[in-house]
Amino acid sequence: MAKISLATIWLDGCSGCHMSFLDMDERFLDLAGQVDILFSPLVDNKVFPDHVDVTLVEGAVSNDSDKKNIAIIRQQSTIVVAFGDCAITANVPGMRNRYPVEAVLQRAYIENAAPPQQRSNGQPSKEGISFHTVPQLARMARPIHECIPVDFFLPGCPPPPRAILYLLTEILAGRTPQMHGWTRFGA
Amino acid sequence: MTLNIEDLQQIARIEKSKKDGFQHRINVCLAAGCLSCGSGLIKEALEKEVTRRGLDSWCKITGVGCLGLCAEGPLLSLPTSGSYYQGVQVSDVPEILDSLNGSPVARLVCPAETPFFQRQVRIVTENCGRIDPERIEEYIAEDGYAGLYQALTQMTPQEIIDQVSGSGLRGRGGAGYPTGLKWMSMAKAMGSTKFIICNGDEGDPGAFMDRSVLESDPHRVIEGMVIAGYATGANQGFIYVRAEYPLAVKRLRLALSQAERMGMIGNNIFNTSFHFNLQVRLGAGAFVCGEETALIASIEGRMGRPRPRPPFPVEFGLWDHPTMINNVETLANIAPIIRRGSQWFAGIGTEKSKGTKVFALAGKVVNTGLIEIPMGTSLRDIVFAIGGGIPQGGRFKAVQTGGPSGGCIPEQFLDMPVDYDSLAQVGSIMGSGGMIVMDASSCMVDVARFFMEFCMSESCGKCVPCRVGTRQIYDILGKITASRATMAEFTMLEDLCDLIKNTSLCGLGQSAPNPVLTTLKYFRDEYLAHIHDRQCLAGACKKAEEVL
Amino acid sequence: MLAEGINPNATALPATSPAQDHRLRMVNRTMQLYRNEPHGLIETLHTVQESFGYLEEPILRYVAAALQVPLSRVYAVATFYHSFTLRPPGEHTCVICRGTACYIGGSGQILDRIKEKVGIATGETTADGKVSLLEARCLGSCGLAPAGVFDGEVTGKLSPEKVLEKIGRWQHHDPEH
Amino acid sequence: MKQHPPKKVRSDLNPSRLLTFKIDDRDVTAHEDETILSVARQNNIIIPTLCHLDGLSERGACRLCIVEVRGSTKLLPACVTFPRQDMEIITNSKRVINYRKKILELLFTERNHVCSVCVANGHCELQNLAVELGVDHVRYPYLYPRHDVDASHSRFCIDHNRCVLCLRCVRVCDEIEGAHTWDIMGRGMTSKVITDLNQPWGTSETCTGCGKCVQVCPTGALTEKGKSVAEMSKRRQFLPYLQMMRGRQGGSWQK
Amino acid sequence: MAKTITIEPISRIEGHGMITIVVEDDGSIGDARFHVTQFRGFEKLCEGRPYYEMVSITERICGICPVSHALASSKACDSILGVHPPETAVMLRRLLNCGEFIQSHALSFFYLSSPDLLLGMDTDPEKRNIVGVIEAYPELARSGIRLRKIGQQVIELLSGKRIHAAWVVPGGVNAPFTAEHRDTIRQMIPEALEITTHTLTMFKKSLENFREEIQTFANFPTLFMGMVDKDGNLEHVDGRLRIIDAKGNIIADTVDPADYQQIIAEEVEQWSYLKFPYYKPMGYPAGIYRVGPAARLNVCNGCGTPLADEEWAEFRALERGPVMSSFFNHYARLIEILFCIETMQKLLDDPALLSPRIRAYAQPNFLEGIGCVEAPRGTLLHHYQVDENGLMTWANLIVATGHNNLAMNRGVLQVAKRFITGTEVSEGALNRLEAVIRAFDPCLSCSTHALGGMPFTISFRKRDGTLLQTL
Repeated sequence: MAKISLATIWLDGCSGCHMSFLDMDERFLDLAGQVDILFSPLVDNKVFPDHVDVTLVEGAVSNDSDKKNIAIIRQQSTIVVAFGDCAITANVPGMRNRYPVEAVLQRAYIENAAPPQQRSNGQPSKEGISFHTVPQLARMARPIHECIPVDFFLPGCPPPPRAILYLLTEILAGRTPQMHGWTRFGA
Repeated sequence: MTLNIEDLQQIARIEKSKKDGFQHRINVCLAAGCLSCGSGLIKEALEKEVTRRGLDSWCKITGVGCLGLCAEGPLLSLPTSGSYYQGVQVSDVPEILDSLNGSPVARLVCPAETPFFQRQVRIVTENCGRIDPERIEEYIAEDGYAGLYQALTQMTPQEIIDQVSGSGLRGRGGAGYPTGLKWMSMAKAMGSTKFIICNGDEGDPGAFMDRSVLESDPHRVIEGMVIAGYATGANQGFIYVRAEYPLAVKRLRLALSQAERMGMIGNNIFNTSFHFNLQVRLGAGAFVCGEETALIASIEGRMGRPRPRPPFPVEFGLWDHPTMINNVETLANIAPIIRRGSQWFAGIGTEKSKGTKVFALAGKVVNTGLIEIPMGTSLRDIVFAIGGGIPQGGRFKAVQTGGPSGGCIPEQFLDMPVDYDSLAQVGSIMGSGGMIVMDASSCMVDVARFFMEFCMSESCGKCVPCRVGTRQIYDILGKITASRATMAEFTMLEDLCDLIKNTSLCGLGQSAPNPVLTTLKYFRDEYLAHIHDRQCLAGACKKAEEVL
Repeated sequence: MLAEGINPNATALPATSPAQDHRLRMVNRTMQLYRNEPHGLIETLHTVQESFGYLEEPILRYVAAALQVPLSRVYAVATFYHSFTLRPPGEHTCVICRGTACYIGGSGQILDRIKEKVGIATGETTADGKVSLLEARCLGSCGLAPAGVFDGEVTGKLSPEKVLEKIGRWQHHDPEH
Repeated sequence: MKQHPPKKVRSDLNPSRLLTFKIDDRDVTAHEDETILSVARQNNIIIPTLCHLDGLSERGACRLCIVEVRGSTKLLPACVTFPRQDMEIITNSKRVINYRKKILELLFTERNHVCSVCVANGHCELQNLAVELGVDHVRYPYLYPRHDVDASHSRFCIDHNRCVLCLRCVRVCDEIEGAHTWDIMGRGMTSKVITDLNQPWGTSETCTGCGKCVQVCPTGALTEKGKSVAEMSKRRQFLPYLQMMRGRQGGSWQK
Repeated sequence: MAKTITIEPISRIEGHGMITIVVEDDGSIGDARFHVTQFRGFEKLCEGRPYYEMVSITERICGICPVSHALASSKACDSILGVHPPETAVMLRRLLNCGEFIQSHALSFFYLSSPDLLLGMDTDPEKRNIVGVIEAYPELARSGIRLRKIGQQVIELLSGKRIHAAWVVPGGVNAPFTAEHRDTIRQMIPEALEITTHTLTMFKKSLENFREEIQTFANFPTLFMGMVDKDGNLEHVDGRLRIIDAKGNIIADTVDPADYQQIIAEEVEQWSYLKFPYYKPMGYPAGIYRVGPAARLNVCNGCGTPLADEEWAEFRALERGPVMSSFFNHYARLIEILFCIETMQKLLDDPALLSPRIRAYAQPNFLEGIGCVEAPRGTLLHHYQVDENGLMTWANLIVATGHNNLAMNRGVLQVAKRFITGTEVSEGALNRLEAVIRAFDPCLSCSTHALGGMPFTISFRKRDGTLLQTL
């Protein structure tokens, strides 16, 4: 069995899928021998590698930086796996799509912040808030396959470890995983 | 009161001699099109002026139904001289009266020798623009109710059905189901209570044939219905009309009360044992009610949602009783067929599509209005000869037939004869007869989007493919017209069309993708230009800003 | 038998003035024409709308009880058909035809311009209650495309400018403005 | 209007005809008044359904039970189609399965079905259908409409975000309970189930609070209040029983 | 001309973040900021949802500490209902929380931080990860994985699912505990104890090697906040808040979490999606405080369990007053694991744990509810308002990482000043910048209810904000 290179990334998600990945427990030790984890929140690389065999993408696409990154991921990965419900359906992050972005920001940063008179910097005014340096929020959080073609879908919130293991094992063995029955939306 | 044939002939005689008593007659078009240009005021002005001049017994002003050439309204016709006036203003009235004995007012004359008038063959619209639709006597004077008399007194139901079958008449509502067959199965349906429904829910945008017929000659439809009732054993009828046609409703109601008074409907019609009741029911703005089962639901006072067929309405229809539904234009053909025989009717049209068809010609064409032509007339004749071609030297691009369930037919098929089967072959349908001409300035993707918007908001919402699928298609078309779509979405568009077509519950849903499918078939390059080159070939669409 | 709560006699109607009595009489007449049977519902709603201008909730309750149709069914029918409206219309109504011929003739642009300049979309009424904007599926006046209906009067061959001018006159006719 | 011909009373005097035909190449026998769906189920042939529920009238609206008939391109809904002698029905062709998947995907896009935080998670027919049909993602864009939750009733709650418009609630309320509190307003994508005059459920004068609508709802749209995520499972055994005891003919809700 | 350095993504943290450093013309460090780059809008998206869905919705804020969110949320819901959950439910929730602390602290220590601690801050970044540890210290890596697994298994045995279970509900929990599962957990305890004590010993020995880091990893005086029980001992689930100053004086005690707004307010900076809570009486930014493992050990009077108490005493002996360096969070984590194992043992011995009375039922009786727990990373507050039908009208969530936001920023500045000169940033300096963040173990997914994860870039910026260079 040839070693494959693996990247995992999370966009707008809760990291639960990554945790489920770790929930492979000791099986992770075996896997670590068969895959090179080139890029992941678990390792230190800052730049997405030029080429990766498999990339697991957790989370929805919800800001301009996600949009940029997901395109790079697609370009530089042979197989892209939508990893978990957020990547597949936008799931809970998508619940904000019912409201305009402005209202969502307003709630968190104006209504729920200290009243201006208590502020030292007096910055965000009642009229609105505009973030800089940080990525700008998209109008909606979207599933990744609405932005790029995706090869495999691994639903679940989070997907069960055995399903993740099965997917990776099949790919390692050069087979096409048949995900039917391994997991489901909201699992 | 019950009439016999002598009474009928008597009424006709009196009416004719009355008409002949006038030196001059001026018919003012009072159909909705001309009315909205002020023809009502012109009629009033003419009447006043005639009275003022003391010419009441010399010149008769009559309000009549549609004269056809709606674009040039208000229209007048002078049957005594055979000339037409177009674009008449109130200020023209004295001049018109002055010229009655001399040569016509040149600047108002509408050339009647044009193909627009010459090429038409009028059966359904034979009385349109010739009689006052608000007077039953005028209808009777034009052989009205003679067909009914003949049917009730001289024919058995089977003979009538044979005549209808023999005429080759097919349903004018769109699908073209042979009317004789429908009548036959209705006649055979078990049940002591049966209903006939006249479908006047003409919902296609751009179609107004039924409206014109109902406004211009309502008795013709009533007569057809009573005959149908007799032939199939039904004693109760409903005429379902759009509430958006207040004038048609008004005239129909008036006609009903007149017919009732004269005994054409009610008990013992023409002294036979046959009795038939008729009611008008109003639609309330739902395209889907054109679908038979939805229409039935609507008459029952419910939401017009179709139900799966079978069982068909001829078995389980209104209140579970056998029910037959015919289109306005179909029923308007019945009386002439009975009067003049099936052979006469079968002699008109093509082998499989008999008779004539009324079309509402509109869009980018010089002569917009109502036309009736024999089946088999070519599209080119319709658009260029009868329609007068594209205005301002524009270039013909396509003609849309059949409304939201139909399709767009490109230039290459201009020489195709218009009949049920040829239209179906190119992916469109006859539909109820709307015909919209489009020139080079129309973007076909945008046109498809327009129809999809229609289908989406008219979807009753019962079945999933139609309810959600039309919305998804509409969104994709929106993205294409905004030059924001990808090829993946384009593929999805085709896929969705296929889905809706094959899995929707009713005929409306199944045909909803047609405008997209035909434009995809014949104007694919326009779609691709929006996607690949991010431009609209017709220059009609605006690019949208990328939204995050 | 219907529940006590929606018995026609028990259903309270708003205090009626003679004028309203007249309007109710029209409704009753229609219902009687259909022998107070459920299938008269659509016709009755037409009459309600003609008499009252829109479908008021108390009248809907009244009609439901009289025709023995469930309340939810009455509401369902009233919202299924586009002809019915549950909101009082503005002082003036402007209906723009969206039939195919009118669309090809540019009725879409007219609607866009109204939205842009007057700030109302289809089905909405201006904040001052002066003008309601509606769309028609097809007025059947395709020969006059694009066509519209202004306070019941059909007008053909419209342009955005003509329509805006008309609406402007309605809006500013009020001396207060 | 009946959804289908009324069931005939079977007796020696009025025997219903027995038909033989094929489903998925298996020979089956049925009475002429049994739907393809019920015959298939008797023979353990699985056809997915959503708007169908034993004990309620048929609606033929969700289109998930479409089947093919050999020799015809037309697809027929098994729940309202009656067999004919020698008919050959195919319930599992690739074509049919593909269409079913797409229809299901459209349903998912229509409203906000967030399975992971749904009280019916794990007990939801929509979710199960996705598993059954192998739908692991939805190809069409989600529409994310804004819908409300009506929690005004003291015991129940309706979340329109999760409604699939199967109208089981409308039917059970009319046909079994006899209250007709529910109906469906609007049309197309704007359709919505309502109580009485589209008023908060808790203010409905006609609702008896029997909760049958909640039990028949296939998703987490209608729920018992206070049930936490994944706790809302439904009980429906009572339905055919009640239908029998109350002796009502299916389909009356349409009246 | 001042320049700015950006580090993005910050790796081996739970979420998305970015560091920017402003370098002045003379090469000195002008400013350093830690940006949280993702935002999910939970406070808005839950609007209109029934209160009883909140437990599961807020669990989705974080896949690492969903249990903490579930507990805080269910407690907020308890007070909306106006009920006290039955004693068994309280115990079961506490047991569940122990499982979470074990798995989460194990994750932080072994998976995310051990590469720095074992392989050194300056090793090859290609190797400096859990896989590198597996290769270099297979036994330790395995025991780390085992320990996390034990924590996760406790959660699974109680709630049926390791991540995002729906077992905790308003009013209690929804399924009783079984003797069988209890015994399974009992069997795991010795191994967990073994791993923890062994690791603690090893860690303490290695402290020598990290003198410089200890000096600079957010080693400055601040306030500390944490939850304590009625005796002032360490408490994670049901207690009151205590705040001490940098000298160790208690400045606020037995604060009912429901009154949190009297002591905490939140400030917004438009360069980060994570808000900046501060101690209200002292104002912003003077009211800087820290939460988390070390803070908890700083504020409490002890742990209340024998082994943990011993370790606690040793820990507190590191300094005269409160332990200042955030580096010691690693240390505190191990002590808390010990505390949780001991607490578990105590709970498992209580026969009341198996009672079927586990849930209190009620309709919403109050329109507002506040729930507070100590999450592995620090104090977690859920504040809900509902309408009379129980639908959410408003929510505010303050997560652990939020409390630490001011301190993390100051920590980044401290490290930058010590390890960076000019725009020439060594790999090791870069890593230390991240490591200081890592010491807080910021749960950026939590913060991205307000934050989330394209991990870290460092960017060099001019004073006016223009980007010069990104690493």
